[in-house]
Amino acid sequence: MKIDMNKRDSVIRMTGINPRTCMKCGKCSATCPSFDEMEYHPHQFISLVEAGRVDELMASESLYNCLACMACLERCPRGVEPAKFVEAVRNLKLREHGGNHLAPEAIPEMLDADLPQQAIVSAFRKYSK
Amino acid sequence: MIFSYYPGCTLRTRAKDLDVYARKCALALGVELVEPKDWQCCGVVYPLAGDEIAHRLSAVRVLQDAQSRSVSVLTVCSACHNVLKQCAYDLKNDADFRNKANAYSEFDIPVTGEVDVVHYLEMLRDTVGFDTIKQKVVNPLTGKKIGAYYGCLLLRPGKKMGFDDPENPAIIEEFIKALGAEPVIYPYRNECCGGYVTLENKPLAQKKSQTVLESAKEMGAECVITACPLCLYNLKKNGGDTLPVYYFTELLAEALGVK
Amino acid sequence: MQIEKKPLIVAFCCNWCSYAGADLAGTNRLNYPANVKIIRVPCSCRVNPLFILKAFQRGADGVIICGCHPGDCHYTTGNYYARRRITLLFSMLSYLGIEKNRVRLEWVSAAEGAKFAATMQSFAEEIAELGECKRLEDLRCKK
Amino acid sequence: MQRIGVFVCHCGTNIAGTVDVKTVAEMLGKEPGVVFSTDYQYMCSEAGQTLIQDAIKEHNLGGVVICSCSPRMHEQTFRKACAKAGLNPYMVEVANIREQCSWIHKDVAEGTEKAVILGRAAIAKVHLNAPLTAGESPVVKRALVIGGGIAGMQTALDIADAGFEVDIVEKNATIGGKMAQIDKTFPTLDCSACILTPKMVDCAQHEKINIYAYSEVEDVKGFVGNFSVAIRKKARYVDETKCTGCGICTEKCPVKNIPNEFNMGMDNRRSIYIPFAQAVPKIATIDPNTCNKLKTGKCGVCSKVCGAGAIDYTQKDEIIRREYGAIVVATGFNMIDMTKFDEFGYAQSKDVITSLEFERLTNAAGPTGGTLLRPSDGKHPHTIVFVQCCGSRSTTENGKPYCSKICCMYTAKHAMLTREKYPDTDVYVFYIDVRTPGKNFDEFYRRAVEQYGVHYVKGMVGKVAPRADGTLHVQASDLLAGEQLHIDADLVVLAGAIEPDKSARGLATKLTASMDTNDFFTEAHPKLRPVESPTAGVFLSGVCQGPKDIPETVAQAGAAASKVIGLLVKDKLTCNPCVAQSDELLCNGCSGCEHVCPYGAITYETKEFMQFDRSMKPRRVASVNPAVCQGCGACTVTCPSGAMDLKGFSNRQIMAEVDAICK
Repeated sequence: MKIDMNKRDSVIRMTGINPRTCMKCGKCSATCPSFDEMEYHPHQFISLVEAGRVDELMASESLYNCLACMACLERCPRGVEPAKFVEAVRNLKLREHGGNHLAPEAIPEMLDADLPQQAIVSAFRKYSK
Repeated sequence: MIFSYYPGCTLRTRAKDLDVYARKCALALGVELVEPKDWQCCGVVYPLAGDEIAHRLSAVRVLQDAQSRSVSVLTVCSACHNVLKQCAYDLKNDADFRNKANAYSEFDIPVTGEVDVVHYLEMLRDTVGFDTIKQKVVNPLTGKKIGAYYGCLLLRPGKKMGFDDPENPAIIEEFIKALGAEPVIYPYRNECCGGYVTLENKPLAQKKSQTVLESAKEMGAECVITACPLCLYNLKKNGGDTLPVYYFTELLAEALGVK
Repeated sequence: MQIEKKPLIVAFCCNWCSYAGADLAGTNRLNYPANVKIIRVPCSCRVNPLFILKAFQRGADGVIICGCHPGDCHYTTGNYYARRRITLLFSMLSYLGIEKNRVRLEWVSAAEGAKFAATMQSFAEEIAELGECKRLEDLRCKK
Repeated sequence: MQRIGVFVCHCGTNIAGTVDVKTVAEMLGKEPGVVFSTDYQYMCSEAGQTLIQDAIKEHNLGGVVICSCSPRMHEQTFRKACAKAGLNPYMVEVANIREQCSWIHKDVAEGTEKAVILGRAAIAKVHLNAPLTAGESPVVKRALVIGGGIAGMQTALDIADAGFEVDIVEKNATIGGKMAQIDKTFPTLDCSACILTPKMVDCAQHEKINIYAYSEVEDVKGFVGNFSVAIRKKARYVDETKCTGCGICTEKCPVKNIPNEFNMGMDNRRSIYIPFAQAVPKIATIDPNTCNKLKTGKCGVCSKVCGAGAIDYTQKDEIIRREYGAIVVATGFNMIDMTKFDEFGYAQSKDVITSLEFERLTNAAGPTGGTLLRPSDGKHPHTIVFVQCCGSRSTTENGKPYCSKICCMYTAKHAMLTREKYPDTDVYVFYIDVRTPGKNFDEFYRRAVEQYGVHYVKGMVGKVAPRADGTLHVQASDLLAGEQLHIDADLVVLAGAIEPDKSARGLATKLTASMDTNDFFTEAHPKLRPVESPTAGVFLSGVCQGPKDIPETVAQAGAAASKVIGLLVKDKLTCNPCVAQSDELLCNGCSGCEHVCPYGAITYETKEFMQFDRSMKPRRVASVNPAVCQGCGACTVTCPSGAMDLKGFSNRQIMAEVDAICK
């Protein structure tokens, strides 16, 4: 269990939100449409960031299964906006050397004739730097 | 009424139906759409991390263009709408971002964010009025039961988007009523269809889009309409053959008799 | 050679919050500079800007006004009046050539002894840095 | 120049430890006007006070300066002591050389120097002190209680039992408030109506209590002891003196589809109605927004069936003005609008209900006769999900940042009663924290879990999705298990946040009482004066001051009543003499002071003044009502001509203090 307060501070800077405003009600995880696909659930992103355990989150596939639907962000009673924490942690990962999740070479086999380019652009925006 | 019409990348290729009918209907409704010169992609996803300035600059460019011409930006695609509206909000309310955006781009007139970003549906509601549309309908879709699919991007975050009540929206239902059809309210109309993971996690995208369509079908919908090309693709591709999915502009064109 | 004079600070404290806060600072033995002298007023809105100018005229180097937090005023709205008046006084001070930092308005509640002491400490330091204020001294009073 | 005596206290070593008290006494003795100066171990002690009194007599002192602890501590003590020796108590000033000198400074030289300066400032002030006499004002021996819920009723009964007249103003057609709608009360589970309705009858029958139901406070003038209140008695279109409450009109009225507020809109009432069977006063009321006769002039059925001839379509609102010595605010609460949280589906399904609606569904006098049935199809629910903290503890726009306090307990009650009456029902309660501080409260909640088998789940509901088959798909988190739960429920009950009644804000303005950001009335002191508002003569009872349950409300209501009684037994009230005073010769009549006064203590009157040529000329001048003025001094600074001054803190006194400090 590695504690990295610098990473914690980076995440807080990126989100602009103090994770301590979370009252641990779990509404984010209750509303999350991707809950079963995620190893770490939205509320855990908040508490692990708060504890400085960002590395565990960065190593997790959960980063790429967040649907960015912003339901947690909308419904959080304390304005904590967990989706921002997921994105911030993902950015930390992507900005590392070799941290890109999606390589251009992988794209062609994912394509089909109807796929809107919106999907490809957004995938690059979200999964590589 | 003149709007700066921002189609966005997908509308010129994969989502032609959304674009073509939107322009035809605007013509029929007396709304003038002027496309900005040399427009580029809006950025597609709004970065939730506050330090991503560059990702928002292409949207800033669109807003600056509209601001300098004193017109509102009209969008049809949900994703473009989400990015542009949130960026306009940031420009207006976040001085740090505004300064950085102006420092990056050498505009003749500095961008202030004092520009309205209007979705086509909002234009129909607030500028044209659903009552007017009702009068102009020539082929009413009487008896058709239609489910509105809002998805995430039109509604959330509610505070910045100010589109409708994010938990119980009514605008597309009003729109459906104006066309003479019967709106079907189903609980998953504002839940995610899983569009963003369609490339990487097909099973998840399938599960989510099927939940949406099955919920609509269960509540009696015969088809579903949306404003988002990615949602449409995902619901069609991954939602099974549960229900047909259309762009809302397509139905509008049909009802107005301009299809 | 003139001996360096310690800067003199006059603090107007409202009876209900800040004066009680100052008492609490005392009860908790929280030290702050002795050159701060407190005058008790019923409410921060009792402080006439004239009193502040008078203090400068008589040789004060800094004046601080302490009142209840906005919304907590014992008299409902007094501190809002004080805030407006002091804001206006600032432009008057710059007109007179007095650094506006020599006047400060702070909200200190009856429970904020530590804040009172810290505020006085920081204000005294700021005034010490600014040095003596001679601008308004009444020459007629000088011997 | 006054003859001043200076008394320096050692306070044991508290002062003497860091301040050389002898030097202070000696130095201050040299100040102009000081004729006597001494120091003593404990000035506040019996011996110390005698020392002061003797000195006053012996040296014929006209002013006294005591260098001791904070005036907030012993100013009153010293004033009383001096008054006993024949000196006006307002000729005493205290220099605070303990809290603001000896306790915070360690260096003796520094402390002594500061103590001398503080003493000098006090001496300079005393020179300008003038003897003040506290004025008196009479007390009207009648109280007004605004709000006729359990808080208002209890306060009124307690005041009336002490022998004072009380008026209750209730905006609804009956008194009783929220408690009348509740089925059972925690933690004893006694029937709410059984304990409430006798109190309602007591109120109606008490010879000292006068109920103005269907009435609202229009305006409030005056001050403590002498309030003058205008009450708007809204037109019922029914003559109160004739109506017998037989209810025949409420059965014959042809307008049948008005949602019944008393049953939270879950059944209908007629346009003419009596809210419920035990209503007090039991008088029919016509709802003017829906009555055919009042809207179109066509109908008149109620008038025809009324044997007493009580229906009067021409009735008008009536304004009654009454005088009161004290006012009690008991305006209560409402549940916030749950449609703003539609992830819970309140607007989308009839089977998502609020807790108050649940109360009505289980109440024998409710729409289902006390059988728990789903509002949508009238079937028995088999799985019920209770959601706590719906909008409470929420910092979002639609929520409330505070804990609503009552929800944990009533939800435990609902869950327990459901399991008792319908053991085949599965009951889930989703909670963030279970908060049950109170006598027998936690035991009650544990009983719900342990004996009644209610499933308490730590977590929150994220989405309620109504299904076509009528079930509600509840998606929630179980934080302890680390799972997302999916429950098919038949009924979802939302424990919505409570908020002060909407009428409270307007009322606070009328009363010049202060409110917090959540529109709860502020108390004069959060710990030591919890039932008084900072505005003298205005008292607080019940939820208008903050969320509380019935036992607490009743306790607070009694406390408010005792404060009111304490006020009303006095024949005269002593006023604070440190009030503003206007110099009529200087006043230019600008009205500036009138506008800044938060108490409305300043009025303008036209008076005749003699001119240079000895002719008389009328001029508008300010006059301060010393009984209303609280002495904040806002007007003194506003006054452009320097006519307004504050006794006890006059411009000259404060300037003298400034001078003494800066010397």
